[in-house]
Amino acid sequence: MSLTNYLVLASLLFAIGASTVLLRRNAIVVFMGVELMLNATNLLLVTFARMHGDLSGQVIAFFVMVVAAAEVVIGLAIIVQIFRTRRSASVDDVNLLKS
Amino acid sequence: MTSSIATHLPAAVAFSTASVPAEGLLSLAWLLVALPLAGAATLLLVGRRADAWGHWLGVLASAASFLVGFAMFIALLGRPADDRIVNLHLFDWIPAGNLNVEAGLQIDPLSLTFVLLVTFVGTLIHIYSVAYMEHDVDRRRFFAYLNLFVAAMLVLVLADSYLLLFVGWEGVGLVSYLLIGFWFQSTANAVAAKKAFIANRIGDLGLLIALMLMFATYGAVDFTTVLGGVDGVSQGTLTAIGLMLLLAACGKSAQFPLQSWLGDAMAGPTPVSALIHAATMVTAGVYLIVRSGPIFDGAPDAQLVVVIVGAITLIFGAIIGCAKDDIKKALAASTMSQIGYMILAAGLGPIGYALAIFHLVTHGFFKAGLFLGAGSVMHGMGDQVNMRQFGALRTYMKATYITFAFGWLAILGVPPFSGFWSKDKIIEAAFVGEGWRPWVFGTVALLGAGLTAFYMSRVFFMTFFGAKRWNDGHKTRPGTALSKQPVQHPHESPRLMVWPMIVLAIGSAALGGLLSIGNVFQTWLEPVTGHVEEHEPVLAVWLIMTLTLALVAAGLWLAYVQYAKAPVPVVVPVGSVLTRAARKDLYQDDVNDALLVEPGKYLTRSLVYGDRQVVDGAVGGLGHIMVRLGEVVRRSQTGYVRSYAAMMTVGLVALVAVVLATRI
Amino acid sequence: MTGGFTAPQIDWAQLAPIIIVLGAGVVGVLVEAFVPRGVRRNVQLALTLLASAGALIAVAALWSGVRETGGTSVVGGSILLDGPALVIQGVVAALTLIALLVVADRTETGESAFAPAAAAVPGSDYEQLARRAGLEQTEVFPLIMFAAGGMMIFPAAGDLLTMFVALEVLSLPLYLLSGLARRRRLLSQEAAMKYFLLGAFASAFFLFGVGLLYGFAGSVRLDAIAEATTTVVGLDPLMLAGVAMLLVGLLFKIGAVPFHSWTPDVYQGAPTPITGFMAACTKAAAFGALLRVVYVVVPSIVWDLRPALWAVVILTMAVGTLVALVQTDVKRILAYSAIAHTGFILTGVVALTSSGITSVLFYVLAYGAASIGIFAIVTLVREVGPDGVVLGEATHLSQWTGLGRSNPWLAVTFSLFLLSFAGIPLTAGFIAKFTAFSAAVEGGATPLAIAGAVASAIAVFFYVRIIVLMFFTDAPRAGDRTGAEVTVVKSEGLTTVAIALTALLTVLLGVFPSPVLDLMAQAAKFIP
Amino acid sequence: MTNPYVPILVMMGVAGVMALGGVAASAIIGPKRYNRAKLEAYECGIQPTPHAVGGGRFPIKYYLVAMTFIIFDIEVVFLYPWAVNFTELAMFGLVAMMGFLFLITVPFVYEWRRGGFEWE
Repeated sequence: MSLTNYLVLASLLFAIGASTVLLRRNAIVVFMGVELMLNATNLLLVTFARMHGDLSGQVIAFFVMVVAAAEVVIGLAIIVQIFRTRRSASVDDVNLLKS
Repeated sequence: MTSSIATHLPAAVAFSTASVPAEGLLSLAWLLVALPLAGAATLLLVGRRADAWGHWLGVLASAASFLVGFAMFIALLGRPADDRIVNLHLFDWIPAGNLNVEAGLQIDPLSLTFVLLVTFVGTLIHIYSVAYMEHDVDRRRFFAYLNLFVAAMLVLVLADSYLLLFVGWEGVGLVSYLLIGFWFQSTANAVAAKKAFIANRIGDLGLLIALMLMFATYGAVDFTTVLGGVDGVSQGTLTAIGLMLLLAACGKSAQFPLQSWLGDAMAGPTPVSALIHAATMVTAGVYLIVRSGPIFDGAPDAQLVVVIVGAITLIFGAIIGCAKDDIKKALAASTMSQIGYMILAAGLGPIGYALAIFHLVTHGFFKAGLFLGAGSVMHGMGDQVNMRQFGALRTYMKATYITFAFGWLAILGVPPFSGFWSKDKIIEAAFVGEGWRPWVFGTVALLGAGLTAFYMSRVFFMTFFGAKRWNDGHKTRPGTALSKQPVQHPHESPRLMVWPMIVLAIGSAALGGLLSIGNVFQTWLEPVTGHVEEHEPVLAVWLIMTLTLALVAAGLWLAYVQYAKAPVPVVVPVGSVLTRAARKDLYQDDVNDALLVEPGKYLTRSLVYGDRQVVDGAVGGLGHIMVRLGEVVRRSQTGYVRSYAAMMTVGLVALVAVVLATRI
Repeated sequence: MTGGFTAPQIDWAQLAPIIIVLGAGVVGVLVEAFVPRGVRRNVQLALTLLASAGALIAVAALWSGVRETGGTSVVGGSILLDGPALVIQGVVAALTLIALLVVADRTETGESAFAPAAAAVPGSDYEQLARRAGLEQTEVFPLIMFAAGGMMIFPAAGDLLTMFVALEVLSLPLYLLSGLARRRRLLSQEAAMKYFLLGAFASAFFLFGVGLLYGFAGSVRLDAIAEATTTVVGLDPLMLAGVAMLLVGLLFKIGAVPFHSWTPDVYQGAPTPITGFMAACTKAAAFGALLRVVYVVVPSIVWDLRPALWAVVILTMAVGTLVALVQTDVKRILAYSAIAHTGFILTGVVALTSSGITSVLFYVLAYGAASIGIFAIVTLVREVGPDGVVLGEATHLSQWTGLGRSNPWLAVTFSLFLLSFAGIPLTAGFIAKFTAFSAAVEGGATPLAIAGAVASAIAVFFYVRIIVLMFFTDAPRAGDRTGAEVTVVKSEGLTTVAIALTALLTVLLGVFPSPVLDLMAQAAKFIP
Repeated sequence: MTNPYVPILVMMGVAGVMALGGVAASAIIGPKRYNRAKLEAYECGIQPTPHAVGGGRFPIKYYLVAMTFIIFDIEVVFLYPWAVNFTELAMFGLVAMMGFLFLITVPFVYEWRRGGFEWE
């Protein structure tokens, strides 16, 4: 029973992360939303690992952290570059390519 | 796998589908396609350096192909009738899972008839073009396309599967597109080319869907399997396949309701009109239906639709032909109408298949002759096409006049010219049957003959008889409308143009009669179309023949009174409602335009140059709906990352919901 | 879990194609570190070309083994080297090789397609300085190698963790590459950001799907999950939701509706050689992975997924085709056409027959070759400034009018690729479409095949429109032009080689497809 | 409904509603006083608006340090489990880890050669 709570928490965090992506304007915050989704998944994986008594879930969580870090590096580079060019980090200002 | 199915079939199917592998001379059939293809490739690759001799290479390639075809014909005659369906395997083409398509050629009386027609008439038109296109800087390219067309057309008729047929089908479409737009300097040509392309695509879609239905039903698309296996297939499926094939035929053969492009295609060079839009490509639809005979025999409903389409187009084309003042457009309308006859015949079932092909062959000769004649007139009259500005040309262009007269008598069906033998048979066959059908279709076919006589005589008289209605430079009174026209010096065309016309005129005169002696043509086709007992028409044969000839005479007389005896106004008279409607292709063109072409035409312009009003002006139509839909969907592409993410989220939720919904 | 660790046997030979490419990436980074600036580009080009050729040879060398055994599982099942995986690896290696030619090419004046210093603010003095100094962002080459390495692992992944890592390895370099265009840098950066944010979003969904499936099956190995779908009871919602989210990640990468929205923007904004590379190789790799998921994991629950997948296929074809009708930018038209083609390829995927696998493998090759070629041509058609200086690409449709007369060969080749996209016989595109549709018919998805036929009939319109523009339309009056004068630049010739190669492939695959189709039919079997 | 996961899915739905609802509520009810600082990107304490130093060049050191830190920080994730199981993993583990460390070193070398560690 207690483990179920972790799953609920993970789902909640995931949903909050997704909502952040959809609703926030600042690219950095949007990106933090994505990170939150990844970490929510980590929680999910670790919980399931515990439930199944299987370690691979934890290993995956490690990998996800590393991948997330790499993503941060790339993402920051792109966002900072955009910011330096346009003096704005709002995702709504980046709107030249459309229809 | 295919052969095993064939051997399990009862021997007494109406259509013989058993084929034997090619050997000896017949195994060289690939040369038929390879020769013109090599010609085209050489002309295109060598480039400007071939300008001096390129056209003769084109003629040579086509003529060589004809000689090979003729040799095949002799070889096939040397075989017993049952062995005349020969299959030449070329290579494994598409092995994909259960579908294994081989590229192969089928040499049988039907395909060989086409081969001979295409290469013979094709060669004549090649020769004619040498002179006709003499002053065109791009003559070499023109010949390359002509050769390419011949190759594609031969692929179409020689294919042993619907898929390879489709390759040829698309090929001729593409090349005809290139040829109509050959003088692409003029916008009208480019638009006409596009119109033809769009109409053809709709037809092609039909063929594509038919292909899929065949594959779904038989697991194969080769003639042997598909046509040999109709017995085990439900009538509904056959009807669906048949209707799709008919759609394809309508697109290619300019039949109702996809006929509108043919008139505009006349914008291309006249030899192209003669070769592609009279003798060969436009008859591919007839070939498709005759080739698919077993499918239509198993689907009477589809067959009925075929007859109806043929009948409608036959009258439709004839009425339009009565009102056109452009000589080429009048001939185009007549082509439409004559192909209507063929489609009608093909829809009558086994009794009509051979007749359809017979008329196709004779029509190939006399219509090509008529077009070349028209080209010759244009050549002599400074590219004038308006018949109201012709008149009395018989004294200036003797050879053209006489050869044109032969074609004219042939299309009228005056005995003993070719058209009499083929068209009369179709009219007779249309009167065969029970219930309402023979009366309706027979009457339509009969009326068509009368109308044909009228509008073709109209063309003939307006061009060669009556008073001079062109500015000859000295006898024209100054100040009249006529004197503003450019001065014409009508003259006979060069010999290179006249000789092909003479050969075709001889064909128009004699071919029909020769091939009718002892039903030799029908017997020749029997291995493919099946043997049919004679049926009695609902009216006596002598009565039908008399009625036909009477109507033809009436039409001729009417035209003579109106256009040879009475003066023809140079300025177009207002005319009756029907005449005005017919001048506008019975408004069908406008309907099709609104549906298909205008939106596309204006869309291109508007998209390229941004005049939006034109698009909004072209309200209605299939193309327009598509564009509107596109505009609506395009709005979802807002450019905002967050709206994209929202779209993805909604998509995800929908996906999960749909997937989970299956378990509830 | 403790005790009894045995080191896994690693069959390095089987990993050769992957290792060669990734190794070239690593060496490439070292080259960036140590090789002097002047020769760096040539060293990188030679290195990457050799590596892709080497990978292709390695694939060929592994071929007979895979054909006999049906495939091997390497690194304890994390990598499955079976027929489809090997074919996709070969396709990726070959297309990368060709794409590299376009990437590396420079104009006569020595301008590559990439920003001289990507970190410089557009329009700044420093950027001018870097441009004048002739700097080059040669990091492009190792980035492409890393992306290609990820693409080669992606379809061969035997568990979802490997698949996820491969997904990121192929995506991250592409995000950067999208932002490196020399011209129109704002658009390029925007494309990079959109691609990055949406890509990260989609991979988060993918990962959550992995988590759910792990919870369902207790393992992330594909065979274990497939087995669990038939044995484990009572957890179906978990499993179905997991599979659906997994599919979202994959459908995003291939650009299927409604996960397609990044495609037009990124295709338009990214440097054109990279667009070609993405269109060809990413699509091939992602379809390889999608095939594996659909054919290995899904079969027992196919009835649950069918309605959703069918809807995606039809939507994808419809949206791609319809919106392409109303586009005016050449790159954008091609992007929407890419979406439509995703739909066509998907018909082969949902067929769920072995001929479906064959058709997808063939289609990605045919489509990829034509894509690289067509985008390579786009790189050559440029605007000219009033002072005769060659500017960026002339991508507006009106600028392509009359190209057929000024540059017949270029226009003819472009038309060839367009006809292949349109599926006209005797081009690779026709065979590809035909095999895909007939596989769909065979797999009981006739409505999809018919929808595909209708969509491709409509699509012909916008392909032919470009041909008409190039050949049959007069160049507009000066006032009608929306852009500057247009010219076709001369390059160092690498692009021409790439165009010639892809055109040759397009024709050969159209006229004599049977050797390749045979090969792919032999490969059309996944090992569990 | 013996299935323990169905509630989870329900909860996921509830979570979504809550998360969206919360934001929506704050958007509707909450006071909106945006100022410049609120809309700026958060950039490690430096002036958010770049000074035109060196003609548009931008002091990028902060990011370089941050990125370098992230990369080399993360490798520890793999080093800890390896160190704990060092004896069991034995030679295989050692070789694998050396390979990993080599690969980590490659970008380090790149950054060093490209002057990523030079402060001025």
